[in-house]
Amino acid sequence: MAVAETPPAAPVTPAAQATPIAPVTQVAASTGPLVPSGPPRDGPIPPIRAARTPRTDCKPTKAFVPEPHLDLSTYEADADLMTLSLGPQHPSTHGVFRVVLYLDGEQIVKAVPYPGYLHRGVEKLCEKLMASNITPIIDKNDYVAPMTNEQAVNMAFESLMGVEVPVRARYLRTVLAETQRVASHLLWLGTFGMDLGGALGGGTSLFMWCFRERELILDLFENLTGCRFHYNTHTVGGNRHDVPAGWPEMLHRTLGAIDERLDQYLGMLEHPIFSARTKGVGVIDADLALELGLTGPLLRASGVDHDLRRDAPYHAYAEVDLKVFVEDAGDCWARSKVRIEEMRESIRISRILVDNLPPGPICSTKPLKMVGQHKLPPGQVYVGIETPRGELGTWLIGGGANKGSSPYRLKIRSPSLHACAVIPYVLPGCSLSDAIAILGSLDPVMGEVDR
Amino acid sequence: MGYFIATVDSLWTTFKQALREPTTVNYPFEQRERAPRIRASFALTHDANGEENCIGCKKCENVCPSEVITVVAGKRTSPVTNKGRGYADDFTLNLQACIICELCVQVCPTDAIIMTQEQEKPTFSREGLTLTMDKLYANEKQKRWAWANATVLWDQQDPERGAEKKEEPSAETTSSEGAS
Amino acid sequence: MNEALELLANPWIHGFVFGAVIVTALMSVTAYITWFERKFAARLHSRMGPTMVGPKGLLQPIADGLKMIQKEDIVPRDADRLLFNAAPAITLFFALAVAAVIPFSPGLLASNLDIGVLYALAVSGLMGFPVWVGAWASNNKYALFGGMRAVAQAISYEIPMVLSALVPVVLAGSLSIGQIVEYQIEHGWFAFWPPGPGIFAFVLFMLTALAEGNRIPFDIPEAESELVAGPTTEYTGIKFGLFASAEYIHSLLASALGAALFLGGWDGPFGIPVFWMLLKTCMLFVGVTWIRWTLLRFRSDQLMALCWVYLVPGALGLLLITGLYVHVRG
Amino acid sequence: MSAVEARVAQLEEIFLRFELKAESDADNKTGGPLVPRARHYELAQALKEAGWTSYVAVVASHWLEEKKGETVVDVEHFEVATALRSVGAGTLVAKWRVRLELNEDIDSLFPLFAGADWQEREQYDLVGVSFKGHPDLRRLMMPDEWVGHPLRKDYAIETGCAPWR
Repeated sequence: MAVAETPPAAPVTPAAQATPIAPVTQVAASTGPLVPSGPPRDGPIPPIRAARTPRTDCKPTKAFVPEPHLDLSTYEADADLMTLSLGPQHPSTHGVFRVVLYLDGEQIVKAVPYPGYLHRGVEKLCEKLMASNITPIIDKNDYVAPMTNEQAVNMAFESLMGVEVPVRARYLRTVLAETQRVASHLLWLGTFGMDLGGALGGGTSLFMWCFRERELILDLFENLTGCRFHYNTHTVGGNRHDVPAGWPEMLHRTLGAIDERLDQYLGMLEHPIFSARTKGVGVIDADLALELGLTGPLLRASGVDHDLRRDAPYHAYAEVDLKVFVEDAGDCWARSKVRIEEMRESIRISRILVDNLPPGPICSTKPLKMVGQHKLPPGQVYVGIETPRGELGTWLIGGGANKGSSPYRLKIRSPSLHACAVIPYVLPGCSLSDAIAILGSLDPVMGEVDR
Repeated sequence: MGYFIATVDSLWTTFKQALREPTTVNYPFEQRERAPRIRASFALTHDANGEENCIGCKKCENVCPSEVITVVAGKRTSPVTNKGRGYADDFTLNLQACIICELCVQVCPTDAIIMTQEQEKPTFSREGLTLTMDKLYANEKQKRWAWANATVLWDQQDPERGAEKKEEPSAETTSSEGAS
Repeated sequence: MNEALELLANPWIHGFVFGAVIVTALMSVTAYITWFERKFAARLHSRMGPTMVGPKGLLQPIADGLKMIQKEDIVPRDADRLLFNAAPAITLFFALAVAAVIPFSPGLLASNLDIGVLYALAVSGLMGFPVWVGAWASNNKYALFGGMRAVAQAISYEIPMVLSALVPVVLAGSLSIGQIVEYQIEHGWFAFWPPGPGIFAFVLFMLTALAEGNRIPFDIPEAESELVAGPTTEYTGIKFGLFASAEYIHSLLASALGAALFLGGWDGPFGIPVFWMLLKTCMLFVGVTWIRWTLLRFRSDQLMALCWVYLVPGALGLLLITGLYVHVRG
Repeated sequence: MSAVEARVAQLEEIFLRFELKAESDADNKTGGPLVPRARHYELAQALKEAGWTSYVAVVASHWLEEKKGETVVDVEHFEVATALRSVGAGTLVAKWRVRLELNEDIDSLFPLFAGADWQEREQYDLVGVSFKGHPDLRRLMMPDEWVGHPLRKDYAIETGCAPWR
């Protein structure tokens, strides 16, 4: 066994990582921590699914069958496991994310993810910001699809304040969300190719082409909002920027060109090497996907026919006939397939809706003139929308001590968090190369995971 | 055999791509055409009489999500109208933390702060990215203005805006290269 | 003049002079190959590639070299210093040593060995080991993975490579590359004549050469997206540069070997022989580069399966057919 | 009866079974009915069996002591809201809240939904609510050595800290 000959390097256990750092925080005036901060981190890492036995004090449910290799104890006896810290700085973790892999040769025995490297305290920050100011901050959460972030949080505000969105704004939002979906999936396709083909190889070709097309969509957004990214174009009650003259034609040109060129790139994806690397790799079955709260393309690739755009229509989705693509395999190939088909569908919908853009106002509230103009009533709402990565929910609590226009508590339910939570379940049993392919196919955005 | 055919097919695809002209430009020497709505840097404006528009109301300072604007308000007699009015004695905007959200432009009651299409040059010092009042007024003369000011934005978001609205003539889209 | 020629007839002096010429030429060609590859890839990507240093970025390789020399030379604290420092030099040495027996034209070769094919394959096969030594000495887990993969790949793909290179040897009845080329000039290129085993052996040889040179789709030892930079993860500056240029030289010489063994070497309709040899080498190298910037990467187990399940039996079969053909021909 | 209406009726029926006021949440924006702490797990289980199979979110919020003049209206407490979703046509979010006094903990939904793992860790980390039965209750976002729970209302946003490395 090749790996058994490893020089006796210090194992990268989390306990070894936690070097003593002088506490630099001051405790805020509080009653002290409710519970000690977690179990002690010395010694072996507790197995992930140890406590998943049915409880005795209530009716047992169908217990999820734990993967046998998740339990490290069977391995410790006969094999020296090698720990490999994948990340926080690694080309394929799509941001700063760390997975500690326990490897037997190249086989992964156990994977322990450690998110949190990109935690910026957005939720805490939002408690101090006015409703109008949250939009540009929330943009930075999912920095691959900022448009849908804005929509999610603004829809929560509208729901809590009881504001109706004018029909033109609803159509415009739909168009923006769908074009953003194309841009986001294009970026995924490029980075997925790079994960499979390396930074110096065919993957990069795909990556560059996808970026080239994505730039066209960013041009579209730039013409509408003035920014290529982080648009701040949504506000409570509608949009801030109306469509300029010639924009629908530009959208038709751009999306038409992308639609045409997609075929070429997909031809490259039909190469047998791509199928060999993705088929049967990282299978997530429907039960696990549902239980883990996976949404969006990940859930649909596992054979669950669920799409908020069709099942709980918001924006103007009720007015279009949306086709939802479902694959049964649940592997990387199925996830790729679902995303690619979604791109085509999004292009189709956008082109239909932009032609039928109704006239009228784009905002139903008075334009922001005063600081703190939008007052939040007390109450709690949850609004979930279908972003390129899945259900992005906003749980908004108004009122409380923050009487005025700041939310009392704002919680972002991010789809990428759940996508990353799947890692301990699918990585064991794969090889290191597969792990990269799986990470790429999950398409997490770390800004959204850590917030 | 499938591998062989697929490989030849892929090679053909890459070859077709190689025949295209590069879409990138040699950036510092050439620049792509930017949209008229592009917002990059800031400027403070004067009105028709050559008087400063800013009245020092501090709305932009209060609305700024990243708190980069500092306004020192003052009251003086206007040399044009000979009436007392508010002025900004000092106005600084720290671009290092600015997130270009356009909210300061949105709330300005006198269209005083606007955004420009050209961004600031990179500098070697932190001070270089702090827009002082002098720099902001210089930007008004030197840089092309962006499309939006508060009046335009308020007009766009007017809830009463009817079906007979007229299109903004300045808001033509730039042709996107490669898309045509 | 005559004395100088007599001096050259001494194999030691001959080897030294021609060796120096070829090594110098190779190093500078390698530098410009990187420029070519960057421009080529940029073209495939709709980019412009290097433009800033010199006209069309032509001085970019020189700038790259200067940059690498300037960079801080970092040796990890827990590394085995001796092996860590020696590995890049040994790798480059093995890569250059192959050049000794490649005939660029009837006279232009450092050493006309009788067992040229054997020597070239053996030395290029050795290249995997100093890479592994460097990876081991880095004391880095990613480097270790890369080194292990490199060795596994080098050992596996050596076999089909040797077997496919044996096809022209059997056809020509000689192990000397020069004699193989001369046989082809008389009887036609092995890639096309005799029809059948030659072309397959040629494809097989180039395929294995891709794998030996760690080129996509077989670049699992380096696999940037998985192993950061594989065996060279801990290397900086000019040491990394030595590894990189060794890899380029290896690919280039594999192309040259392919040209000599299967495409008739310096054989051409007119003009100077060395031109044809270089043209064929460059054409093969463009092909290798083109494949690199087109395909995705195999997984390591798939790579091994491809080698042992398809390539080795295939190469053996080819050799058998070739032997039968030669036997029948008499 | 459309798919959504069927789901709403089903949800009302389950809530009634738990002696909760069935309320259509779209109108009064309360974040769902208040459930006694002891029946939290049971309700989640009943909902899961009835088809609310997708785990959405758990939100813990910290409420400070509330005073009206001199009289204390409400003591300092936590509120943990949970949301589950039924998948497919007529998808509906089932939400309910649990009120926790300062020293109480709440049953973890991890045995029912694996997705609760990270969500509960996050809430434990940021708000400081303890989840009983969670196998691996560690901090998720903040470093392990961090002191305090940032999303509590008494944790000032200006709380100083040196650059973390």
